[in-house]
Amino acid sequence: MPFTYNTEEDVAAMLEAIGAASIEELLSQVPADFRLDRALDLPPAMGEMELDRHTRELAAMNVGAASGAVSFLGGGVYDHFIPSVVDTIASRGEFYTSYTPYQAEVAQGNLQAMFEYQTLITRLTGLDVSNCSLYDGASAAAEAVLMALAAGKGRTRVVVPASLHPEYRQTIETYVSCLPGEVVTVPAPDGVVSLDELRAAVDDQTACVLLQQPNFFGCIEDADEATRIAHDAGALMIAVFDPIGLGVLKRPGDWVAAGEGADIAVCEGQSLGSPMQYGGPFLGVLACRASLVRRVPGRIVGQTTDRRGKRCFVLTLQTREQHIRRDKATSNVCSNQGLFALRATVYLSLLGPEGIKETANLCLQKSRYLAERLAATDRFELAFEAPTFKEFVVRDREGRVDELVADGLAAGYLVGVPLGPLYPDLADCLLVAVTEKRTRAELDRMVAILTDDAAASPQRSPREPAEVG
Amino acid sequence: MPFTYNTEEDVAAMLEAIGAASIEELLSQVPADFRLDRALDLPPAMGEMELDRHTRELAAMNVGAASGAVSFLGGGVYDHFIPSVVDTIASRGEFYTSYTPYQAEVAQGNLQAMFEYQTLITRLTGLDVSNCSLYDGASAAAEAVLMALAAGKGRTRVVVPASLHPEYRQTIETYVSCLPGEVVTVPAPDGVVSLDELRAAVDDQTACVLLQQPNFFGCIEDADEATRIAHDAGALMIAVFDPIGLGVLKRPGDWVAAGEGADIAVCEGQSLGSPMQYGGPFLGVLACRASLVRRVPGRIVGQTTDRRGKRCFVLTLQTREQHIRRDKATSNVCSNQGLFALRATVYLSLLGPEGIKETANLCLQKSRYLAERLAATDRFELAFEAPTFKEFVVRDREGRVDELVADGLAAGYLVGVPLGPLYPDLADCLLVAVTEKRTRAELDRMVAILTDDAAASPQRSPREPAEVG
Amino acid sequence: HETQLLFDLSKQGRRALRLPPCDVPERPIDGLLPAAALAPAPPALPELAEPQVVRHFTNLSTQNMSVDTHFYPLGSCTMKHNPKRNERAAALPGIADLHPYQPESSIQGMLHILHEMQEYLCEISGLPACSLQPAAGAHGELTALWVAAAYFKDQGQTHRTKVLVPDSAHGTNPASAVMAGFETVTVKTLVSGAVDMEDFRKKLDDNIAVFMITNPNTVGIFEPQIGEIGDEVHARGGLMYLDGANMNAILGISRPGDFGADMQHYNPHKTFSGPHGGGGPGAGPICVVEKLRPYLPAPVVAKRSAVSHQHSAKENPQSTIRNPQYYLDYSSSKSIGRVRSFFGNVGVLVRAYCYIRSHGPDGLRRVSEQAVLNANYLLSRVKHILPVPQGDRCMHEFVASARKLKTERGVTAMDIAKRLLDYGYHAPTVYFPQTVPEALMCEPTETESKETLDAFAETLFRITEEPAELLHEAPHTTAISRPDEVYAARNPMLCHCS
Amino acid sequence: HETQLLFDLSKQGRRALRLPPCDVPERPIDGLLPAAALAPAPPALPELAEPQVVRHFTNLSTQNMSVDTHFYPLGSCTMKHNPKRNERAAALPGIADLHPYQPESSIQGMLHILHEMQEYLCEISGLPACSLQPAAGAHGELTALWVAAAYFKDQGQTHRTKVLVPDSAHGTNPASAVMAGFETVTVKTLVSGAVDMEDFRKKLDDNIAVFMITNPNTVGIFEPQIGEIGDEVHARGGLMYLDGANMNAILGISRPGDFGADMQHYNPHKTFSGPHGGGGPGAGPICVVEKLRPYLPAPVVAKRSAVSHQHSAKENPQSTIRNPQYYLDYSSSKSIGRVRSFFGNVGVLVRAYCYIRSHGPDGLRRVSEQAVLNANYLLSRVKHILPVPQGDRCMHEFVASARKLKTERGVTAMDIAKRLLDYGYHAPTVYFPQTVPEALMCEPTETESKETLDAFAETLFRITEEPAELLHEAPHTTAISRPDEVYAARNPMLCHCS
Repeated sequence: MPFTYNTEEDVAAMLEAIGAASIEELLSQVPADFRLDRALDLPPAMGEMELDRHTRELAAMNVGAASGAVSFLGGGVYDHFIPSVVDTIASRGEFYTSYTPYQAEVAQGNLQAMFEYQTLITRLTGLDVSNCSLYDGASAAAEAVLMALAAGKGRTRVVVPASLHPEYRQTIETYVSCLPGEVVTVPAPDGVVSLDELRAAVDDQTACVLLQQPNFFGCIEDADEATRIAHDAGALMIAVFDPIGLGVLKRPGDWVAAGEGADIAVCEGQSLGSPMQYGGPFLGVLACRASLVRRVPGRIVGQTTDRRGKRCFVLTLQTREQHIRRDKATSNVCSNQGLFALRATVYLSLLGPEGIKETANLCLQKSRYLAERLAATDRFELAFEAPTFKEFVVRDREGRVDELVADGLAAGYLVGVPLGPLYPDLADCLLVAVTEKRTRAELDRMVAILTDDAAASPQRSPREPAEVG
Repeated sequence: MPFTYNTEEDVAAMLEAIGAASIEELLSQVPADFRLDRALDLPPAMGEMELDRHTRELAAMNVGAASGAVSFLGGGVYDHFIPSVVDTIASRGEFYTSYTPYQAEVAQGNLQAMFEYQTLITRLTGLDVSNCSLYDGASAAAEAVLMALAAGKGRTRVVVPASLHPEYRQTIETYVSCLPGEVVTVPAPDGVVSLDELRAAVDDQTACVLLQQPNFFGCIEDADEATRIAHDAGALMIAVFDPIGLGVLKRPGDWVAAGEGADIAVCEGQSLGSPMQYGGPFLGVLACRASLVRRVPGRIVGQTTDRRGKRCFVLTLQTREQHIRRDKATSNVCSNQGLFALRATVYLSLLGPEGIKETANLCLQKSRYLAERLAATDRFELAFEAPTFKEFVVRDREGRVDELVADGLAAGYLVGVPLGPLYPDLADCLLVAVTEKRTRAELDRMVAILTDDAAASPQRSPREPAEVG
Repeated sequence: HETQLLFDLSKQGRRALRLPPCDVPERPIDGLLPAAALAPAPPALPELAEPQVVRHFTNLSTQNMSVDTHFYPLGSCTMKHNPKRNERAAALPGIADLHPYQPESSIQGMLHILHEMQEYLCEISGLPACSLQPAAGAHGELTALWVAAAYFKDQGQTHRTKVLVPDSAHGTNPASAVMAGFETVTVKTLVSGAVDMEDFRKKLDDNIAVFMITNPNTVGIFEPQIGEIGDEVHARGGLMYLDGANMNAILGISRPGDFGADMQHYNPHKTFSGPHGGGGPGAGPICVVEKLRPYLPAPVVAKRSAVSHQHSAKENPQSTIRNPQYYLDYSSSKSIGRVRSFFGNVGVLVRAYCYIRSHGPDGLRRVSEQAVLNANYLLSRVKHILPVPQGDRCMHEFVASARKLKTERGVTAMDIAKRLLDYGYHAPTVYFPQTVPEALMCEPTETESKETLDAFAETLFRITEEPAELLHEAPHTTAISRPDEVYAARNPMLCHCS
Repeated sequence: HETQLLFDLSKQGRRALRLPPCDVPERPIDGLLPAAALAPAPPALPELAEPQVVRHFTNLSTQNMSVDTHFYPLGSCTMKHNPKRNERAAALPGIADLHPYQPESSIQGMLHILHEMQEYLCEISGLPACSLQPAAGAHGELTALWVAAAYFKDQGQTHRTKVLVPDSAHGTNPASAVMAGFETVTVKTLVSGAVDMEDFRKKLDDNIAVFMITNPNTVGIFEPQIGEIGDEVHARGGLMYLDGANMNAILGISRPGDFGADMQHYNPHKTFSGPHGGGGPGAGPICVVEKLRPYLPAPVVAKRSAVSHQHSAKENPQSTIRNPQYYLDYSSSKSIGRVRSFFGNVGVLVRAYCYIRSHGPDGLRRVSEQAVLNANYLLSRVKHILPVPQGDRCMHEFVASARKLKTERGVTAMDIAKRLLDYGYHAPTVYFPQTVPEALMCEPTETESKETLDAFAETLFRITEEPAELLHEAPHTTAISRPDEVYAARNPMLCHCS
């Protein structure tokens, strides 16, 4: 028992102090009927050395973006570069083994970092208020919808475009499923939402309109017009954004014009310095206008002063929360993703305005280079005409998407997300993402793999160095 | 320039304050003749992302003990298990980015850890005094020899057995090369030093005798008798030990009998929680009897009290050192291996008496199992009869050692150290080490690889899991 | 000396990260993207050098108390040691770098971990079906209630609108019930912490959907009438939900499925040592009875072979690995759908997997035994100083009360909590549960020593002897003194204005 | 509240590490090893639980000042930022897990790094041959002196017994000279820090072996007569050794080989940002002129192809990698032999490699420029508070003097140093070099900001205005007050007695 302290002598002394004959006696509180009369059916204990070997063996059975593969996978989770400083800070025990800062006097580290996080998010989004984070992008979107329904005073309609991440749409549907509310999906036949159909779908019962920019297909939406449509109907505009995209794209709060844009903005913050971890834990970002602050779910940190007049930070506006308000709370969300909000804070501190712009530009330039190279082949065409930011949908004229994925894997390339399972009418399409990490050599090799043109690029395994001198 | 702060405006303001027109003006202190009139011929700068890719590519060109190979290499550096807590502590910035604790008030962390280290080393060795560490085992052995020469009041003879690590012998020779002193090597024809020849070599001019236990071949020496021979001649006994071996073997200070053993004990501390790192940096351990304390090279930490009477720790006995005594110092050693002494301290804290005993026992049992399995084959025999601890010398009756090494590597096994380059008459021998990390399956597979008996064990690549359920 | 904000440290022109030059032909951004979509300038992030970022956050970190540095008896949060081996495993390439949309054949090791976790959690709970997807305990509650709602709807029992919740329950219980469309009914508890059976029976009717119970409950008592409660809920056609926040008390000792629970969540960041991360992330996997299985969120991890799930932990591991056989199963048409994106909080689950594998069946049971021993020992040391209304026994935690001290000397639970900080202890949870006046809820966990518990109890005693004035002003030695929370709430300053 | 020692925390029966059971047939130890060799019991290590070990050392760490947390202007130590990217690279599998006796074909990536490091260091020093083996700066000095001794012996010039060392040199210089069998002769320096040419010429004779010079010297001055010194040493048949501790001032600006040095060491943990590790490890690679190459320790890393070493950094990298061509060269029969075990302090060299690759030629030069700028700026801010005898200009560091303050108010350099700790600054190096009375040697490095330098200078000013009594008693806010060093030396207590 490497993690417990009590020796046999300790146990005896403690039992004596308690006045119990045995630990068994202490457990007699549990009615005999409900005592498990056997050992749990679990594999036997492993020491650290065995565990280390075991987990390394399991890890070696996977092929990951840093462990042997070149990744073009996106769809909401991206292989962006994580600077070493992010890991250094997030692995400080004082951060990751602390908990919710209920005792502000011994939690200023976390509280100040969360205040800085909130500030960074407001600057990223152009909105007034950010909370301390939610579970992930999808649940943040769903919480934003619940905010809008609550603010909508009886409005029950939630309008989502088909170009919103399908898993976000599904999550919103689940969240609304037991409440008064209906989710209406507006088609996006050309890879962007149809503005005419959007206009038709939005009515005076509409609580909110969602728009993802760039959308799930990587395409740039007409966010200004969509926002006007929502606002004209008295509905709230909920933006789903790509935080890296804001290196070049307009901030949600500035859609239409500064201060006239989205009312709530949410995103998946994984791109901001968090590993992909097969899908989580991630970082649900949520920001909104000041007028909605009392409806915000989750924790919020505020600045105040201590008894000596020193600036400090505390959890605030807690009357929104369930540990005070119980069934009247704005949400049941109790924890936050503190460690991943911290990672995002460190990441954005390292990037700065020029760094985020350059990162965004590299994603843009490289993804467009690959898109155009693929579109120039006989086998592929771009599925949509709309301009894209860092990912795009490519159509395999031969319709053999699964084969492409398998061939790619054999060559050490994760070539993209097949869209069939998510959009049956795009079963011949692949969603391809390109981050700043991809080199031109990898892009060229990707074209060769997808076109089965081994001659187009030298056959190299991805572990061989592209440049070493 | 990610690591510097000064913006162009800063530079201008600073130059103005200095009263200089340019940085160039500041550099005019350097005579024009000696200014480099071109850029250094070095490859261009890399950003962190490029550096990360570059170093991963270089790393992937190597085959290491944790990156695809099963290691039976020893000879002074061992693939022992490193508990995660060691890395966690040693990666704390407060430890690894601090320096020599000259200001004790803000260095109690390092000073106390070093005091704990010294205490652990005295308990391990059974000696009175430990310094704060030296460069590595070989230079520690050489410094011990210098101590003995200085203490020997004119004695100049240094007696080393052929069974001492050859690189240690060579290092001692270099250290003594420019001083009055001669190094005499005593043969070890049966894998252990010849006691008769040792007796003959030790005379009244002998300053010290060295003995490695277990020795370079992994064999157990008659340390008691060797100590008696040294002491009978009035020479100091210098022990070179394996710290893991002390889980089962007698402490150097206890050779002959408690308090009558080695006068100085040194070892390579890499086994105590430090990665192999292709040979360094490591940890030179040095302990000795109290009577030799003023001759100890390197830093020593002592306990004292502060002005308020609180227990605290400081660098002490500094009059031995070169920053005070300059050319009269006991040694020129100025730094210590603080971070690796810290690793050893954490490692030994985790192990405890039972842990070090179990680790030693696993090395012993497994190495002997492998030795006997190999000796039972037609192709191999053990080179020496003496009992061994965790490594042993095996003779290839076919004399094709290089082939064994190459075949092993192809199968993902680092099968051992060929002895030819170090001992020409053992050119048909391989030094094989077995740590607690090796599993029986790996030992069996090792036998199969060395005997080229593919059928003796299932053909598995080392990355495939041995057990996963 | 005030700690500067990141924004105070910023200076135009500093850079901490250098991106490589673009290695494909570069075109003007406004030629690639529509002008209307473009930002006039990048967002106003601070401009810093790397050393500045490192120093800022390193120094910030030392303003936190944490399990790695202090005793942290925060009741109900199970602040146990976070094994470093788990962190190492979770950071491995091949674990940390997997994308959720990778082909299944490229992630068999990961799916193996997740599949085994489903099995382990089922075995520990005594419930046969599992979803690993919920992102936190509260999310698990909500997911289970959605599952219950879907089940009742499927059964045509839409009249079941009520969720019963004891008044000592975590606030997330009623909040989750409301989000799942139910109305909540509060059930009283006794001084002992047990459910007031009279009140329970009064509130129980045929409209019950779910009774949400925490067992052991938030005062650390194993509900003595849990059997009757389950029977009566079931007799009325309702489901019993077990808030698994306190599972650390009963691992291998008692299983929720055996004492009547139909659903439960786990908090792997509590019970299975996932670190708390300054507020998160956690995870909230749930287990349910067989009849609720079809309603679980999709996907679950399944095995292609026909081997029974219950026994797979004992199979020959070689065969398990050699044929890629794990896959994501989306097949249930009755599933409530998605509750989040992607598969789940896998990073947390990997740590929990390591924890369970590190302990095995005997080790897990010993965890609970030692947690119960430590709590009872601390209770025995504390009850003379601060009365513990629930009595002389507890499971993994107990709630002491400073009511007497407040009446007699005006010293509140908050005063004691704040003064403890001065002595280098994190405070217990205060003012929860609301059923105990001036509550101090202490959960020492199994990863603390008798010496620490003794020193803590002695400090508590010393504090109760200190002048009231000194305590009202506490803490005295921390980076800041008590913050003005009222001002913060009335004048919300939620970000740094540039 | 005293910090407990590990040994105070120990309790019999605790375990932090569980080893696996023996999976080969286990035999009694006394059947495998001779009884006389066996210990009666394992060594008396402390018995602890893992959480205890983590908490103990984590809390210990916070009692240190460090570069990650504080401004650390410790002169002559170059306490610059330690890039985290270097730590990541050095810990990679395939880097950290290599054994020094692996077959060369299995370590071509590592040998590539080491070979390139040899080339880079030669290019930066302007000297053609390199050994990476020495383990620290002092070890590099010693190695170079052994090389010199071997060279002179080979030349039949055994009469060369003298090593000249300026009085302002690091103490390691004379200590190394003695270990290499030389006698040392001290050369005076002027108030400006420059070598006293008159004294130099007086001491220079035909018995000179080596002149060891630090340039820029320890007061931060680039030796104005370095050319003459080198010429005169060479004219007498001696060698000039450059103590490279201060290379941070001249990267890409001036090369020792160009200003007359025949040998030099580097401190990669200073100049190339290898962390200082609380005292080490460092590394001490040396570069030498061509005629000394044969005497370097073996092995060096060589390439099998015949390409000239000088230009390999520009080769086509592909061809370099595709044919395993790096090998360890032991061929020189004149080599002094081994100065340590194995190849060198590779972990430190890998970090230095990363640092050099991160900067490139322009970046390295900028490092030195900014280091010189920062030092001169701080000098300009400090000289009005504490006089700087050397004058108004410096390279990367300068030495201020508290002599006036001591004379007038009894405040010493040590008082100022200790009081700085209270303000959150590590002290400068004090009382070194011994040539400057009440010396405070400040080296800000290039990785600090103008804001930090301004705040430091303001604090120094504030301190000089504070009452002398307050300063004598400083520090006031640190974990301990001034320790009794005299007691420690007179009553050595060097380990904890059980």
